[in-house]
Amino acid sequence: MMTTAAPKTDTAPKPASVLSRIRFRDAGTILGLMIIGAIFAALTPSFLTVPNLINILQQSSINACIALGMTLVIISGGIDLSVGPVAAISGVLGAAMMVAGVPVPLAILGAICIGLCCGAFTGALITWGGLQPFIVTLGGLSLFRALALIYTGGTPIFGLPAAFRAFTNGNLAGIPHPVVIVAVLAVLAWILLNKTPLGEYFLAVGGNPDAARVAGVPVAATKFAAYMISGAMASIGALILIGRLGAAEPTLGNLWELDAIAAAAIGGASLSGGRGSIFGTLIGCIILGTLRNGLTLLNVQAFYQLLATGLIIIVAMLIDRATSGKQG
Amino acid sequence: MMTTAAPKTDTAPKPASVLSRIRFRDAGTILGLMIIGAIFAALTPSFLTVPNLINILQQSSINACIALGMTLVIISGGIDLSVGPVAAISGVLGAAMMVAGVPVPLAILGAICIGLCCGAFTGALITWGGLQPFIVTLGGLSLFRALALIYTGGTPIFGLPAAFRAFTNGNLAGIPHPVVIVAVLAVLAWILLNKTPLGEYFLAVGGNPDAARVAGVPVAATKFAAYMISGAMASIGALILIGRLGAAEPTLGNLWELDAIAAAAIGGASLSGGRGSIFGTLIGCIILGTLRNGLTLLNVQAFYQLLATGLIIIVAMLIDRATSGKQG
Amino acid sequence: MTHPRLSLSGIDKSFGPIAVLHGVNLTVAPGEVHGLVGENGAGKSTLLNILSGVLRPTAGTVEIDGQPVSIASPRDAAAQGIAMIHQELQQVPELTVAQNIFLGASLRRAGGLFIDHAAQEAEAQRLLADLDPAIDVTAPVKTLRVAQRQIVEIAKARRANARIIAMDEPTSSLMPAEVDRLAEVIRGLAAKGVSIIYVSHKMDEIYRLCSAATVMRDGHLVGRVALPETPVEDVIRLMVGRALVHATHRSFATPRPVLEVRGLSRGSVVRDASFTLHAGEVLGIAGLVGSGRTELLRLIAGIDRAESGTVEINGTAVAATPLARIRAGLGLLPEERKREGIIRWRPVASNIGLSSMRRFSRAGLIRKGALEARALDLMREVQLRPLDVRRPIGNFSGGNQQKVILGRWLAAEAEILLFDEPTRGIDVGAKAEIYELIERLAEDGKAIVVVSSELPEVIRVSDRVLVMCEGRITAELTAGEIGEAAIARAAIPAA
Amino acid sequence: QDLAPLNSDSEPDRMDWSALETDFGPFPEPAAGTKVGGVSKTLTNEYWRTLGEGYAQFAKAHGVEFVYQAAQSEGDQIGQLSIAENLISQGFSALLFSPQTDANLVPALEAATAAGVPVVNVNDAVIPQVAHYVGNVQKDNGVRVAKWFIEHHPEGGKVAVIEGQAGVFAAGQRTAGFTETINAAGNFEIVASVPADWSRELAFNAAATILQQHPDLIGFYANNDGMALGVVEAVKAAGKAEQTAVFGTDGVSDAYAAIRAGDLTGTVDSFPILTGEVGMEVALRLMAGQDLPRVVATPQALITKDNIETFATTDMTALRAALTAK
Ligand SMILES: Nc1ncnc2c1ncn2[C@@H]1O[C@H](COP(=O)(O)OP(=O)(O)OP(=O)(O)O)[C@@H](O)[C@H]1O
Ligand SMILES: Nc1ncnc2c1ncn2[C@@H]1O[C@H](COP(=O)(O)OP(=O)(O)OP(=O)(O)O)[C@@H](O)[C@H]1O
Ligand SMILES: [Mg+2]
Ligand SMILES: [Mg+2]
Repeated sequence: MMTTAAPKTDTAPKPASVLSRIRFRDAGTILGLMIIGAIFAALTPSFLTVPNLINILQQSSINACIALGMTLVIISGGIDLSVGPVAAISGVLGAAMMVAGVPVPLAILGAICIGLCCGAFTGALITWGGLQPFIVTLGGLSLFRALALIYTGGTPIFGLPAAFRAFTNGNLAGIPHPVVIVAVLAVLAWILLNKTPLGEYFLAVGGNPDAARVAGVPVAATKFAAYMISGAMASIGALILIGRLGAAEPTLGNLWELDAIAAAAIGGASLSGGRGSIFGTLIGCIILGTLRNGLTLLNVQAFYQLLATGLIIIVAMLIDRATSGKQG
Repeated sequence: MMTTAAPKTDTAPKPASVLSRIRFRDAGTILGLMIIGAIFAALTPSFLTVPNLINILQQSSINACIALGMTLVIISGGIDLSVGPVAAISGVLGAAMMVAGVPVPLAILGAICIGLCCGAFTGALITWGGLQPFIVTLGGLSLFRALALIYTGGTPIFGLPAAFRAFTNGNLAGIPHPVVIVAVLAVLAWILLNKTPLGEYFLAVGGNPDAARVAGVPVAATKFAAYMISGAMASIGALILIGRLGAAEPTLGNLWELDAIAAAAIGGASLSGGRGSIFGTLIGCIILGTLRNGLTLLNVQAFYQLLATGLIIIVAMLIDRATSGKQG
Repeated sequence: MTHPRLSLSGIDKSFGPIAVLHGVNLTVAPGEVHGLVGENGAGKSTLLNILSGVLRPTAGTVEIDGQPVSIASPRDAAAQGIAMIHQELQQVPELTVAQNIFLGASLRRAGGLFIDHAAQEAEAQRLLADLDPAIDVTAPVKTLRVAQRQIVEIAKARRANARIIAMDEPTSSLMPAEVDRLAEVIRGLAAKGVSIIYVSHKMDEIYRLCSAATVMRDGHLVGRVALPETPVEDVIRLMVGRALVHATHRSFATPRPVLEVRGLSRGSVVRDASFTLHAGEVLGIAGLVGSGRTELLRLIAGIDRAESGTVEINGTAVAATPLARIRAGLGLLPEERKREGIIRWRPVASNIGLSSMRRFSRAGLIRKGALEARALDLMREVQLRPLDVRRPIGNFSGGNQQKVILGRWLAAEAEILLFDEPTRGIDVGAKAEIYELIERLAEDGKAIVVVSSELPEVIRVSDRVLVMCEGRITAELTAGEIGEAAIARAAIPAA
Repeated sequence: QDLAPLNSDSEPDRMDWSALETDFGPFPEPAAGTKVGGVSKTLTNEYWRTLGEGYAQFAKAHGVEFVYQAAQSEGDQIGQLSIAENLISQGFSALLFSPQTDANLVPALEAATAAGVPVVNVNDAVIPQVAHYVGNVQKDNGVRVAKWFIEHHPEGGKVAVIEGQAGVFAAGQRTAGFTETINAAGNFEIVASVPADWSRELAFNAAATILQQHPDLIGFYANNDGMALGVVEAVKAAGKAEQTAVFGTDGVSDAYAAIRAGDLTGTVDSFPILTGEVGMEVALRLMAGQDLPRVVATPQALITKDNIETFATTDMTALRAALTAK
């Protein structure tokens, strides 16, 4: 996932002022990560080893996948609480297709389409129905979960094709495929946000929807696109997970939304919209992954892990705020 | 809880235009409740009986308690995801005090103070720390839960004094005490919001923080007050619950935040701040309570209960939106 | 013993590395109406925001009646008897007019426990009586139009019983009659010993009201002039560093119709509006506040939905969405730029390119270089200050933000431009530039509608003037007929 | 080698816990420095904490180093997987998993198998590919309660089920066991079977509503003890304590207390400490190279006022004796 740092620094033909501002903004998040990393490295020797660092990236990859979509939704001024259940339903249906003998690439496409459809459903209610994103996706949270449970009768789907599993569990030059996939998605998301009109529209719609409308930005379509993308990312996250697990459970994706939102926020996204960074979000995911990894290595008891998670979310935000200066 | 309708309609010396607008706004929520009620009444005869209606009020009372505080926070432009764990920690500590022999009224005060302190903690980080409410209270969600678990070691506290339990399980002219308590709190909240400077500050700070600041509204103190109130309401909710259950569990209050936010949103609060109604929130709570009650009466299977919950949240919002016309 | 009422000295202000005020001094005597003038971005609002506690100075002192005071917050300012009318309206949309007027200083009853809504409403009514008695003090502010909201701000400043009132462009959306009423109010306040700092780009108002003025340029104090002794040319030269030449109106109208509006109606706000706009033509729309001009433009731009009527562009009917109308070549410069114009966290270049993303992208990717180059060209032309297209637009002064929004439509190469109060909050120098720009655009064959509450402006730029009254177009004045008297006659509703 | 997907309730390659010593000889003492890791479902539930005590107790008695970790909350599936993976990377000699779901620990199981680390799936959710499972038969839980009703209420009547979280294996199995058995009796009616998501509060509310609707209800079966204790309060509040029996599952200490107090009719105890001990013993025997059957079944018993004193003991030797005596 670290690879995504590259485009930010070398392809941006941006002027010093903006670039330094962005760098400065993300610098706070990176500083937070470094402090956490340094503490763990000092406390346990097994932390700072290559396999463990790869392990952290691997463990952060699903959250990163979800958080990328979430970041776009948040930037466009919304929120998507339904990512977990969307992941569940697309994972379950994707798995069912594979088990039924649908060729793997087709089943993957099918699963992503289901994610897109779920995103389209919530997106349509939000944009054309004019409802509040929080409450629509809260409804979606129950709705999609229920559909996944009803479809499977509550039992997991086993027996995914070996080829599919081999792919998700494979490596590219020692880097696990999920990490590679998410890195590619992150680069795409970065390009989308920073280099394409749609990205500009996300920022405009989240920053000032009225002004965006007057300026001729297709506000509804833009928001709609954000939820669709979030739905698709949720299904990709689900595919990675079911590939790793070898099974698709209707309960998968529980609480994913909170981790994804936390990662985006730690990475500097403003929950009131209009601001956020792909790179920051990735760092946010890695911070959360590092935290979990380090606390386990230190054999910290579950209750204290929970305590540490709560504290570190707050401390990361404080560091970030202290370094970035401006209002949250 | 119905009693709170009274102040809204008869004491408001407001002009016809504003009054009719408010009534109209809440009318959508009431319509939603009536439709849901009518459906259940048609499907099961035991729904529309006095004991069952009281039952619904009773079962909605804890959520209503939390949702009242949440409404004030939302109106002031924030959100409080930490209500459940705040309830847990104040409930657990309150119970521990009672079990240790602290006189019941003192223990109640103590529990409420703990709620206030938790609210003060998140409130301070949000106002003076300048952090985003969503992420601070998300951190608080882990933090307070962890504290409650660590304090109790994960085991519930039993053996609450009989006097305390008798009070929470008592009746006033057939109306359960929790309902009476929440009705009183709702009237107080209504007065606070509509009649006092602080209430106006909530609306102003949520509606336009810049304008509020320029007008000399103590913005920080106002937000701070909202989180303190929310914390106190969470602890009152916890006290009602532990009184009814006879035990204080460190895991109590799980997902309360979602119910409370849903109730406030169904009741017309805007999650971008500046708008919301105490009366609407109460109706929102009753809608959610009715839903759960009706589905249980109909013995709907678990998966379909989840489905119905998701659908009805969305449908309630759509009805509300269709009747209230203006933007969500 | 003769201390000035207010004395600001050596005020410096920086936003991070950007210094915007450099050792500014300002003194105002009791009962004086003191002008504060300067180009867009000169630092007027910043100075007043420091006075009213919204911003804190980097250096400098404030003295009131010879006593140094510390103003750390708007509350402190209020406690010192300082009130301010902000350039950008600072109101809470959901609260009523009365609540907004008394926000932060509500009238109480029951020992201070409750707000006395009835008393506030009565008092608000009284405060508004000589400004605009038609405003319903119990209506939420969001239902008011800009002009009415500005009047509410004035009432709010009066409410405070302040010793010092700073007014940052209080008349930018007011009609002459309302400006007259405000002038009366200001004179009354001054007579009672209240000191007033008056910021405006309208030189006639400054001359009418002020006994002296402080002139700023680029954050520096460049002079203090006595009025009305100092000729206006001298003041302008101080402001812009050069003299302005007065140009007369030139027409480039052609007979080719580009925009046909037929029977456009929306409730009682716009009723059966029809007109034709030609290439190269500048069509002024005049009218009293609330006459429906803004709404007419919004209907034409597709932002609000018309109940009946059609809009044809170049002979074809166009769907009533902003996007479709923009694609057909239309552009609207909105009246409320903060709410409907700017995306404040985004850089100037992004704000400029927002409506012409297609033009600036290739193969789905934005050509940032081309966009920034174009933005820089456009902004150099309108003299954006500071000329940095990578800075977030929120960090620019009000007038400069307006120039950026203008640039948006120039970049989009809109054929039909709808300007709603195009020079609202724009300084005299830039105003002349914008008039020239409008002329140049007309010369290029663009068709332009200019809605303005400043009659001289309408007369200066228009080839033809429509006058609106209560939602209807009540008069069409062509070249020879355009004049203040003729416009006023058609604008005032028949009793 | 590919194992057939495990069904812990019906796997033929099974043995009873009590036969370990008789079939495989006395416990082989592990080598010094043996490290065993346990991954629990959650520590917010007494059942899982107690299971961990069983592990630790047995490990301590035999000089084995033991680390017990849990997900931060019930339902945190990926978090639990991360924990399991992190433990594997630390080089434990054997691992004890109690997965959140049937699938969420599969990659960890595969990684451990690849590294030659034996994994024992202890209770509740069942990883289909797992080579060794220690635990009780979930379905049997509900069956035992149903049998109690059939025995004590030969005339039949109305009963209700308070289910755990929708979609969770144990909840589904327990409910199915109860439902199938009691329906087979013919004269009982399950008037309600509704979810309360393991929450005492929701169970209370659901029970109150059900009692309102069916005042002649003769009993509740709740999928765990927390919910059962919520139901007890609702039954007491409705004044039906005499008429309505309430059963829970797990046998946590509060349930024992409530049975003694006469509030709770009974609970199906699956003896978490003993289960933990057996789990640890199986793991250590596997390390010693013993070829144990795939499933080692642990005991459970319906605890009521009648037999509570037999089972309410922290002395494992006594408990083992009591259980094997039967
Ligand atoms: N938050 C900020 N960060 C950086 N620069 C700022 C900020 N706010 C204002 N400025 C700069 O300060 C300068 C002075 O702005 P100010 O608003 O005081 O001008 P003004 O004289 O009121 O102009 P106008 O007539 O256009 O309202 C401008 O150059 C502006 O770009
Ligand atoms: N949000 C609103 N709600 C209700 N009525 C409105 C609203 N906005 C405008 N109006 C009404 O529409 C009419 C026309 O307003 P509009 O703003 O178009 O006039 P205008 O001539 O442009 O005035 P201004 O100088 O204030 O911009 C007014 O009578 C006003 O009462
Ligand atoms: Mg200004
Ligand atoms: Mg207008």
